[in-house]
Amino acid sequence: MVDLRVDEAVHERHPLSRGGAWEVGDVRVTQRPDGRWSVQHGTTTHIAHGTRIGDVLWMHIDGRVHRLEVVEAGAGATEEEGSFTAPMPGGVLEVLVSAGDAVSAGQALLVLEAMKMEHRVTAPYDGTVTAVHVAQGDRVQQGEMLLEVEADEA
Amino acid sequence: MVDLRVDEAVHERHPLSRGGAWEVGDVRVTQRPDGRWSVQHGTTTHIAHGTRIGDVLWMHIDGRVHRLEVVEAGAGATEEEGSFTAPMPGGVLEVLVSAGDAVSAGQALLVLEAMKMEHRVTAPYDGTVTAVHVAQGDRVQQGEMLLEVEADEA
Amino acid sequence: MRAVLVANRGEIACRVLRACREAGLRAVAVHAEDEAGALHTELADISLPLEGSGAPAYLNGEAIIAAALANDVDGIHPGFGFLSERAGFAQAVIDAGLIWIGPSPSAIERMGDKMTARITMREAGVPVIPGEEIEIESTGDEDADLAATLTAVRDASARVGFPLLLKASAGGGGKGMRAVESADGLDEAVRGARREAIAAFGDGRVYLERLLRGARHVEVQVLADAHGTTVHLGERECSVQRRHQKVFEEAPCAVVDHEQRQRMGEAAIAAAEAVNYVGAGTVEFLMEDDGTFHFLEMNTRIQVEHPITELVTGVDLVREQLRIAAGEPMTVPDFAMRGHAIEVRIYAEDAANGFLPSIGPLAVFRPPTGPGLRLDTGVREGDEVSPSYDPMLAKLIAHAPSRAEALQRMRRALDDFVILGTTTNVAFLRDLCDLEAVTSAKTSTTTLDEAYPNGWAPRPASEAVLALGAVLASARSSRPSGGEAGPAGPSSPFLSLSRRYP
Amino acid sequence: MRAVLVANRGEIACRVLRACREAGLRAVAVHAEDEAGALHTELADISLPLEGSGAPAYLNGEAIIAAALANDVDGIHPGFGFLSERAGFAQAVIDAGLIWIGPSPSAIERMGDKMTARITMREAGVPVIPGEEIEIESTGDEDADLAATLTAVRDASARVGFPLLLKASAGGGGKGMRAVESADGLDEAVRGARREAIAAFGDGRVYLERLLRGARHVEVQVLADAHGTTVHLGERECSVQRRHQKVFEEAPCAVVDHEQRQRMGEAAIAAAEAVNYVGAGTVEFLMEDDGTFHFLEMNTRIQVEHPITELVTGVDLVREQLRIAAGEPMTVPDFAMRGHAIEVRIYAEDAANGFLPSIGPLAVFRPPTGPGLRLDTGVREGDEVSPSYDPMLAKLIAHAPSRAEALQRMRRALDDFVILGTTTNVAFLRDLCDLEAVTSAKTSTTTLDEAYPNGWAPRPASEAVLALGAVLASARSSRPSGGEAGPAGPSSPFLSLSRRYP
Repeated sequence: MVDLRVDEAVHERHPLSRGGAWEVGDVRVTQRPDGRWSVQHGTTTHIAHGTRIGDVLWMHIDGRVHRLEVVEAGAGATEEEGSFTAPMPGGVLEVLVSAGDAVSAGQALLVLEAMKMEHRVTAPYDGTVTAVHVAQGDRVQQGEMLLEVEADEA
Repeated sequence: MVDLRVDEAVHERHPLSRGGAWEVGDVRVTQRPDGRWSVQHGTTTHIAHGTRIGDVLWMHIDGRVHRLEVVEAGAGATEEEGSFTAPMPGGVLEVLVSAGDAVSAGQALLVLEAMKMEHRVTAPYDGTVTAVHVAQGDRVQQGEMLLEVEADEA
Repeated sequence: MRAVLVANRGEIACRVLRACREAGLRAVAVHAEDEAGALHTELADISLPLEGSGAPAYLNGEAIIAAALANDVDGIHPGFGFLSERAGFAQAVIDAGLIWIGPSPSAIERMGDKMTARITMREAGVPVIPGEEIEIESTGDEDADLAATLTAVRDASARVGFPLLLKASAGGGGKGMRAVESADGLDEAVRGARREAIAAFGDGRVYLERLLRGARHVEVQVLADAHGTTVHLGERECSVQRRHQKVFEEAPCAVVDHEQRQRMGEAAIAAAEAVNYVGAGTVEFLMEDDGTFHFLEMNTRIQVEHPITELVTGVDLVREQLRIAAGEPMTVPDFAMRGHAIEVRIYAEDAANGFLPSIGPLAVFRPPTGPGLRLDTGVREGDEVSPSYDPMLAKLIAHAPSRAEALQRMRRALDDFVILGTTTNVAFLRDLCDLEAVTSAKTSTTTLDEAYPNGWAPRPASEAVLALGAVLASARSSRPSGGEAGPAGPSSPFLSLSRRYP
Repeated sequence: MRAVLVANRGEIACRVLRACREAGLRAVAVHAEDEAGALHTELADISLPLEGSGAPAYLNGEAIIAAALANDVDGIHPGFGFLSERAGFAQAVIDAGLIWIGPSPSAIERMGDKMTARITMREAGVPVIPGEEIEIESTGDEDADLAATLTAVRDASARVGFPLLLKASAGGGGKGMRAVESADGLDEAVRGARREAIAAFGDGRVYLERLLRGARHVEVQVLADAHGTTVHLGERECSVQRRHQKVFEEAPCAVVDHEQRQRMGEAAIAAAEAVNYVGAGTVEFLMEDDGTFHFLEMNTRIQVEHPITELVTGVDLVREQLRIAAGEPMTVPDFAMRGHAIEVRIYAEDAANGFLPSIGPLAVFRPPTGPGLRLDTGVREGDEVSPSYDPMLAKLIAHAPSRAEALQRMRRALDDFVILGTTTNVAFLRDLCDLEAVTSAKTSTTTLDEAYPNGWAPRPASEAVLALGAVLASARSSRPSGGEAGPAGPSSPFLSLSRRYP
């Protein structure tokens, strides 16, 4: 059993190894001698590239790249909703809100600087700032928690 | 100790492993993280590709490809001089000489067909045909002995 | 000129270093400490180490000049970005007795300061965008300067009218630029633009331009030698921009006819001659539907999108730069554009998430191949995309006899481009090729905002994707027993090679 | 036309399949049993298996037509070689209700039989090489036919004079061709040429031509559509040949000026019109120093060296073939040649040993990259070069504004081309770029014989080569303990990747 996360959704799949090939539902997957993959679904067969880096799966299939995350069985809870993490390493240029502030969807919360550009972190929904973890001038690492916003009850 | 054959000549070299690098005479060789090689001789450093397939070493260095053979220590005698082997798989179209024939340098001995072309095997020196191992119409494999010519005493 | 140092990195360094080697010049690269193994260092005859990592290393003009002097270099090519438009650096190069492969420091200075450029162009009779320069005497105190600027901008905005564009006079590449819809957002925009401009250029002066919605970004390539010849090499349309940065460029512009091309070409030549320009440069215009065009700015260097001009005109622009810098006359044939060329910029960025730069390994990097394709890249498989540098990885260019064929060639090429390990904008670029505005050649600088008001979203994961994902996730622990299948170990160098994907 | 089957393999199948996809046509490949994983099968929407292995599979016209009919194919593109110049196959395709992407069967027939072609050209006023056709009524008994031919050839040779060229009427590509210096070698040459021609074409008829030493091989590309338009697209010079096979081609020919180009172009158009030619074709001439030119033969198909014409004229020849076959008018702009293009043919062959074909794995196959380079290839790293097929692996093409720049670009590209595991002619081609005859554009069909009277020899192994060899030989048993160094195992897919060489 494998759990795969695509954006927010988690998909459970059950690959079965059968004589050098894998069956996943009605999809048949085989590795080619050159390391690429044949993925057969119905009458269509794709030649795909795939590689795993840590818990991230990368593949190129049918002209598009997809990035999936492996959710390890027994791993902790999924990323907390309402938390905002740094999308890349950078510096905090400005913090525009404080804990307790009510914010509306689209409102700028924080300005990050990375790769010589300013990047604005905005609220995706109306809500209340419950915590701010960084201050102006801080350096942050990718994935570092910046602040938390609790959504208003709809 | 390594014996390397280039064309007819055999070269003996003594590579010494020193802290992740190799020293071969006054040449220093290191493998790069990407799998290629740095080859430093005097003030010049080459980035080279190299690979081994069986007993054949292939390398690309300074814009040129080189093919060397590893002569395994204790291996049998080198290829017999005076023997002619098929340079590729093909068919024998015509045998132009018989055992005992005197031949002169440049004389055609045999015509092979391969890849839809005729290839002429010619005598590299004056001599006498001592054996013919194939007949018209034979299929031959690469490396198969075709015939033998003993060179005249110079 | 016998040896040229290329004071740059990435794809443009590769492009210029190759041109130097082909011109029979010794090609000298420089590299920051974190780029000792970068592709551009391998294309040079020698690569000189710079102190430090990241962009600052390449911005250390003094160190670069010292390295050039210590290594028998005659000329310095700055590429684009970094030191390419710093008049002070150009002057220092010349003062050191080296050849500066670019226009004179005074031409750089007069065009680099966008306010000065506007004034110079007005005087040369080149139409500029209606707007106003904000002339503030700096007090050295940012708070005071900001306050004075805010007052003057509020004032000027009433005359220019909304929506307007606020731009840093020292700016470029979208940095220090803000679109302002109404008086409400004006103050925050001024603060942001100044801050960004001071950080990037050390100069916070700004000016206002009327925001011409629906206009096209059309730019003209010029080339001038030291023997008095200045020519234009036709236009490029670069309207398709995200965050004020070009992502999709083409030559020629589908709606520019012969007469319009002549008019714009003559204006571009006038612009270049107004500053006694020598070398390759680009005069950018905004062009309205009725053909009216306004000077935007002049880029006094080789441009990112120069390959599309090369393909349709048959001129090797970098080779001409080298020739002109050596004092030779240019060798440009009679001007004619042939066929159509499209360039897309491959960025390490997440198009689905506000185009945020992304980082990671280029675990698989297999560019498409085939007739009519050109790839200008500074990376190869196995490289690491770092946050220290500009996220542009490569430029993919398709050339074909007609626009429709070039677009079709680009679609095929983007489908075949495999990059795994780092999120890129390849799928976004592929979708651009199908946008109605693009296929019907009705692009403008607002095309992307209109096409994706809620942002762009990638194609969802199909059942085939999830199935392959499940196998990739499982294969590490329990590899299918497929005989020959699977990568081989180090003792089998041949079998471990993976084939090229078409 | 909505779906095209490409009845070929290797690089030309790749070229045509890509063009089909770009033209919005369904691209259908075929493959022999030993080529199920070949590159061309991946570039198609679908690849249909043919019975058998090696060339015979691709020569089975009946099976190919049946596969086309069973798979909703409208048109068949034959590429070059294989069935491309078999009038009977072209007729069978048409009889099956399919579109034949090529000239009419009668045009193929009249040009394919070189004796008939000579006669047709003489009648059309196109100059042919002084010589004589050997007209022998076949008795069905090879011994009798050979004897009759020998008598007639001996007779004719006295009139034609020595040295002469003996050629198979059904020949092409150097097969069934013999240069004869004097009457001594005549009989053996006739026997060899007939045998080769019968084996390759099932037709042993021969003819004689005066051997024009020192002449250039100059050929003219023509294109004709079904709407009555026939144009020429300028010339290619392909004088540099080994074993009567081209290895180095360029466009334009350095010594052909505008008037000469018009004269040869008009002769080529006359040749095409004499057989009501439709499609892309090549009229080959031998050109003497004074500009006199003689018809050699017409190739009624796309030519191996077509890319150089595409690059200097801006015409996509394969795309035009598809258009013309669909009954559309050609879309060729006003004729103009721009810049200079050089093609070299990368063969799996041992240039130091009589150009014998070589086989083996393409353990490393890293083509050069950069502006102005095009690679047409049918292989990729990891493929096996088999003796069952033609040894041409790829065509490398350099395009630049001038001949000197194209040659310099080609030198750099060949230096950077890494192919390990199979012996190729890359180093030989690189040396060609430095031959005085090549650099001074004084090439003729005897250039290679004169440059290498005793054969070509590669650069000897340097001390660095032997040192690296010693390490490679030792590394298998005792790998240096260099920390990160060395290929990683299957559990580390990222580290095992090898970088692209420039």
